Amino acid sequence: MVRSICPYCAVGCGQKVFVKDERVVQIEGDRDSPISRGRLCPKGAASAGYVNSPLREQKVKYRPPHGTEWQELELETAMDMIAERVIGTREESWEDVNGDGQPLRRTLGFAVLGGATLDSEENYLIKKFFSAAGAVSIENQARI
Amino acid sequence: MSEPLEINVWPGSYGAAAKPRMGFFTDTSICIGCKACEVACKEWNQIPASPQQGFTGHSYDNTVDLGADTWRHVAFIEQRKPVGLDSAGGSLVDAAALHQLIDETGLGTYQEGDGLRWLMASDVCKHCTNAACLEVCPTGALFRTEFDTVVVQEDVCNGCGYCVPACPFGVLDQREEDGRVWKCTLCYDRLKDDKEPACAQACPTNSIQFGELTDLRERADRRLNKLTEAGAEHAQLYLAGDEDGIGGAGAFFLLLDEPEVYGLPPDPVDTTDDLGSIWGAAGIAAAALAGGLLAAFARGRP
Amino acid sequence: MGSNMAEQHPVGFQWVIEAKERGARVMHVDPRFTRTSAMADLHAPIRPGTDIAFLGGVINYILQGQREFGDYVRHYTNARVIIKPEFRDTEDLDGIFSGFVPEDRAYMVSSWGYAGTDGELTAGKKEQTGDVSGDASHGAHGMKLERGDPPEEDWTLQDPNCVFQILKRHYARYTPELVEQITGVKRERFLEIAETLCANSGRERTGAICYAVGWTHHTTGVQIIRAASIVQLLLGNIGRPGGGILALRGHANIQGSTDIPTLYDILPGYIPMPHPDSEDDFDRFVELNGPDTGAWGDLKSYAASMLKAWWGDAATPANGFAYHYLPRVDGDHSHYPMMLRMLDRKTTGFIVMGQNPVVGSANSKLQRRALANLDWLVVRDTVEIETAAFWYDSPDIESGEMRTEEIGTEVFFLPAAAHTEKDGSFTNTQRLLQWHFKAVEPREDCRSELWFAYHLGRRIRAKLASSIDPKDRPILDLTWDYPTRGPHEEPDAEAVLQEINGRHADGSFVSRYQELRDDGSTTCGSWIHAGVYADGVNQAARKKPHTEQNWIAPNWGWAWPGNRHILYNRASADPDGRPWSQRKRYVWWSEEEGRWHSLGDAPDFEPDKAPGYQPPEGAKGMEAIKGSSPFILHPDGLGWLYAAQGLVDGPLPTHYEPQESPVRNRLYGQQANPTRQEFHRPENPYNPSAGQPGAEVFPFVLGTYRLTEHHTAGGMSRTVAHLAELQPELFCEVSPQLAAERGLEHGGWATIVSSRAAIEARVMVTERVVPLRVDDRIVHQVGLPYHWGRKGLVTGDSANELLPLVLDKNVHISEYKVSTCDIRPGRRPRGPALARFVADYRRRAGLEPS
Amino acid sequence: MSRSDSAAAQVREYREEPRSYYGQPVVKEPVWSWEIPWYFFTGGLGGASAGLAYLAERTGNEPLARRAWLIALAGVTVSPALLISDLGVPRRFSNMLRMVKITSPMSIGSWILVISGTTTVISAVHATTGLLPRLARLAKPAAALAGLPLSTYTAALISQTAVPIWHEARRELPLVFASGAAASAGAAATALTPTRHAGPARRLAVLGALGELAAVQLMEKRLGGLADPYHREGVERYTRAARVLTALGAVAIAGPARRDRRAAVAGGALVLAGAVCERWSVFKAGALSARDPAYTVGPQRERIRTRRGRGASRRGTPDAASRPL
Repeated sequence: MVRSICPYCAVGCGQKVFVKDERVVQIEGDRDSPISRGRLCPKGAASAGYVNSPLREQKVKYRPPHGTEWQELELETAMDMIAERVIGTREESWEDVNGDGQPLRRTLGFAVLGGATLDSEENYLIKKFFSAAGAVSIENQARI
Repeated sequence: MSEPLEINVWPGSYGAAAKPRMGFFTDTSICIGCKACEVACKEWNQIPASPQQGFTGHSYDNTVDLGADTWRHVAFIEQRKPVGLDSAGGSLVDAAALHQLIDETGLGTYQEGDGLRWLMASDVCKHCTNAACLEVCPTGALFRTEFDTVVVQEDVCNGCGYCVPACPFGVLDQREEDGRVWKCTLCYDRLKDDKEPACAQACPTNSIQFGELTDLRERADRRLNKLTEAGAEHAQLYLAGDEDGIGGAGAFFLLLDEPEVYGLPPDPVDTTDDLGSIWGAAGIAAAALAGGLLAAFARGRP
Repeated sequence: MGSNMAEQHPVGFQWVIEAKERGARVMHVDPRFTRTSAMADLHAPIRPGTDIAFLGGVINYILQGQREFGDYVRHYTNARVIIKPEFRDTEDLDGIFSGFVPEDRAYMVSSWGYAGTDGELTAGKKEQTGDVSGDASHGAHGMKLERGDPPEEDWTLQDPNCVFQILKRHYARYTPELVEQITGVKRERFLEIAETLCANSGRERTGAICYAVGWTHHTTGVQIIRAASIVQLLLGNIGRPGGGILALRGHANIQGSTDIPTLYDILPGYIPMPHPDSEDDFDRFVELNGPDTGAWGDLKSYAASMLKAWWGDAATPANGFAYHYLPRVDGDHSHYPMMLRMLDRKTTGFIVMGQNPVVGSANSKLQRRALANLDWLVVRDTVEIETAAFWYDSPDIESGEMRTEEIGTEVFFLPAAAHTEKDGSFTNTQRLLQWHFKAVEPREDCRSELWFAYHLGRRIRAKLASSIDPKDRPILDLTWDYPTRGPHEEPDAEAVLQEINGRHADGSFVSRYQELRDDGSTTCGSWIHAGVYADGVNQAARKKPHTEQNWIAPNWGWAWPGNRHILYNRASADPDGRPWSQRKRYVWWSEEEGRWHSLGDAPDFEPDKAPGYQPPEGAKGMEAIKGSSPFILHPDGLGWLYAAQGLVDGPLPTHYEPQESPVRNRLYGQQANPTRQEFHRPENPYNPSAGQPGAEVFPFVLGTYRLTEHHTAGGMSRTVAHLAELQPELFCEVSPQLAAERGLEHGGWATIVSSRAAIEARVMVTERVVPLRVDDRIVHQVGLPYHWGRKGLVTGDSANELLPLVLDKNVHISEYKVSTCDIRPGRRPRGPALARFVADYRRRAGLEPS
Repeated sequence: MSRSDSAAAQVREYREEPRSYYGQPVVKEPVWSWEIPWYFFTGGLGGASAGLAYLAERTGNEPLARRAWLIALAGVTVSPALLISDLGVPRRFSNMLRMVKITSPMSIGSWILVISGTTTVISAVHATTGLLPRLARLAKPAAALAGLPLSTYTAALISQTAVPIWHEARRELPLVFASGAAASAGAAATALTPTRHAGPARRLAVLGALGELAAVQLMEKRLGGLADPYHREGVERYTRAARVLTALGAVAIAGPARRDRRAAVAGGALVLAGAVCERWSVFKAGALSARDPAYTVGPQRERIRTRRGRGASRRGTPDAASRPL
């Protein structure tokens, strides 16, 4: 059993995740939590169904420009291609200074969106790295 | 699960192994209709999703009723005012159609009159003291546990379907894929591990309370009195005593309106009470048949 | 108000039920009768978008009846502060404040300031135009005040220019009658609510207000919340147990993702992103963005420690801690302008992680067109969401408006790990960080975002390793050496948390933000999180059962900042440090011990600062906060009834109609918020409002919302069988009256139309939706949950197809909660007929030439 | 007003003022499929035929006895096949014999069917081949006896359910089934036996048919308003067909069939068809009454009103605390 937190809303209910043979078999409320006292809403109660959903994708999918179907792609290859895209777009769209000669040191060529379902540690690395890369359009569900 | 096959009587059959009678008190006055009970139940008991119902229009209820794949069912009733025995009611949509709510001024909203209420209630197998399903089960697949709950042994049930119409609450049903009947087990497996049933544990507002039946009944009495004092004139405890037609239930309810408004029978009975007249009539008819046969030959030879 | 707590936060709602059982009165003001209303003692149906009129009425009720908590208001709020004589109120200028520049639709805010300040307000030095951002808009952390003192005050609250009197005048017209005429809430009902709020406030009692996106999703969203804070400050309900304004947020870590933001205008801990104006001068950045006094007075320490955490040895006092490595923000780069840039092919690459803008963002067609204009798109999610599939499965493909072959976007879909497959922390809606532990390894190609960010960064750094281009230095100098574990080389989330917490020069962990220094001797990724790893312990992972501690539960998880559970809790004691009442005591001063005590929470105050403390001459930072000023984040330590700065649309909340409204503003000639961000372009037409030609084409108010059974854009619920079956189809909620008027049949189909799109939904005729009498007319509402899309186990049209982009300029949040529409029976047209159908509506409304 | 009339009034009242949960049934209708009404028929046919065969044999009517045994054999072999085919898990048919349970007519019925089946098979084998004479001596009376409850227990089975119009007709339904069984057995034998040997069969058929018609009338009268489902759409045609076919068949058998073999065959077929329709009528009407909550709630409310039912609710007000609703 592993202690976890519900991935849906921001109440932050405690969850207990039961694992058997490297598979999540049951997720239920954590009675120790002062927030939820072991209770869960329908979404929280469906968490095991969510992590085990048959609709979950497990492989990278790739669609080339103008392609009509998904193609397979190795994860390593995909990561490498994405790195190339980021570097290339950044290079093309780099803005060093504005019209007044003030520093900008940025790119608006690519944007990043997401994070409200991600962990804080993940958001931290995303903000840190993409800011260092000069990206400014880093946005989040929190805007919505 | 082969051991308690023939056991129908609690606590007698269990002797020292009998446990206090466990049950649910579902206090519908604090149900927020979230359906966590439905989902938690399905997750724990690995119940498949129900056959696609689509949008029913029954307020927020798209589950419709209890059945093989729904062991908890949350009912939603939109009302203009408490229905009671002597006033019209039904769903608001019916009422709207009936009473032509759209008057000439174009407004007839509860802004003027209030009185809107939205009842929500989580229904479940009642785990009757006198359980017709168990009585009619020809295989003994349905049995009474040491917690005085009624459970189907899925490895015994042969899908005869007799319990389905026998239940006065329409709880049991046959699952099409496997032909067996399924219903709430009051999480028998969790009870044996000293854990609360999944629905009760999940219930955010403690509308579903689990515990020893005697405690729950006391709690329910207090709650009913409190609500009654507060003016909830139609508040009532349903199946909370031993005197009803099923001898009381392991799962009982605090309702804010008459049972039938929630789809519950107002006077459920265990038809086993009438077993004498049933077999008696069958015997008389058999005798009559014998008489008829004899009469057919009594007229003499052809 | 603005929240449907029972449906959206059911488990949190257990505490409301419990409070109710103990005698609390629960009141729900909401356009629809929801599952929350069903549990409330009282429900008041309100016309969407009129919350400020309602709350303004409450403020007026308090002030007219002298029901405010006098001592609290005098000592703890800026009621006594005198405002510059040149300030003009909306009452004087027919709906706008002084300083408005019509051509820019923006304010010069210098006239709003405290009297005696020289106008050198951080946020005031620039006009608040639409593209102002970064330090210039968010840098509201404070004005410059000598010793933290407002220069002119009137403790009797009688001076006509003091905040208290300005407030009184501003809301004098918000009478119960006016409230009824604008909001549709019957005056008796309004008075019952206002009186209940007053009766349950004061020394012995407190009341809380819960809100959610029902308040933020407006062009006046920030001001609605401001109005609530005025109510709560007047009633003395801030910083006290049982009080507060509780934001109920909708995602597991949506609070965390503003604290440690993936937002364009702030850095971790709400430090503003730099503006070009500060050049490369770190000190100038601090001066422009931080006040001298209050907790923000130490901005330099916070920012220096963050830069030090990011760039390590490359960040030195000599180079301003590599401040110049940060990119500069000089415009609005928030979500919607971002999408518009894509539409204009100025942004050509896009990485989307755990978000589904095609379903979740307004004007879905515009979203898809933006995606179709990209060169490349990366979508990371657990399931194939609509945003990943837009190029082959969308309403536009169906209608023939887009063709797959013509879409040039290269799409990468990368499967993501679920919460059970990674370690990390979520910050809940109460600022409480809670750690979740990995239970199983993610399968196949599924990976965490931590893995993605780290390994993408690692690859890019490797590819650029030999670069001598100065613009690559920030990437190459970045501290990026997290330990990895397991078969997938997963970075250690706890190591990241340690960096967020920060260290001293000797490597030991920082235990509170007060330890941070501006000399480079400390690192700290997010100053508000300093202490989350105090003593080398992951404080967020603490799981001491609630049964083994008191109700505050300080030993479960960790609340930023400093594990303080109630912010500004100094206000729970009177100016002398005594509890306002024994019943409501929470934090109090012990004269004998010379420190603050509490029921178990950490005091949100300096632990040994006596109530009688007066700042010395020239005091800075926290030193400048009086012993009787609880609001330590403000430079004056006061709760702001009047916000002299920080907001772009006025110091006081004022009722404006939504962008799209069938009703004229009854209070002012100014119809809608004059500073709202509109985007006039063909992809984003606006329905005409009352008084404009064509308004009758879209006569009904449209509201969008969520259901308990689903989660936001559906990626985590329409894909889960046990949830999908509970609400299998999109439906619209309409009153029996509207149904009769439009011939809608319960259980049948309806088509809902705006100038952007038309969608279809099943019809739910219910008296839970009521037509409201507003002035002399009847306003009908159409309610639409927005969860559906074309993927998943249950599918349907998306409500967001219908909505326009129009933003509250303070925060760039769109007005999802109210717009206008038409509704008619039957299903929508299919194929090319759909586009013609919507175009016909546009023509009838005069939005397109016929 | 009789009990059933006031219940009927309650049903009507209930209709006019719908108080149900969106019209959803309170009880579940049976999940049984087409096999079961057919089994009601075949069980009755087989059971009564065994009695007919036995008495024919005892009265020396060998041609009738032999045919009746074969009919009984057909009845008791088709019956279990139908039953097993209806089971959700047919391979678990044997679980029926794990226990003897008096409260479960299905359990008792299973044993009856086993006994009746076994003895009837032995009897039929002996009657046609002369084999197993010693066993048959015991088996034949046993088959005749077991055939009696086999014909009526199915009525007990459906009475012991919450289906309103079955349970409320628990006193009359066995008579309907018994007379139907007699009519079927008589009719089948009439059709298959040369007219001169078929006298008892004809008499049995006519007696049974008349009994069936009378029993149904009695049942409907006693049910009062609850009999309404027998005449609602989807059921009415079975109800009417059963009556018409049975009556016509009885007339044919009582008249021309005495001499004319073709009339005997026709009359037998009509009565048989009538009996089948009667079972379907009962089956369909029961399902309909279960589907419509008015038939469940109306009579229950009436029971409470007239204090014959105890009700299941109790209120909290002091003076009403102990008073059932």
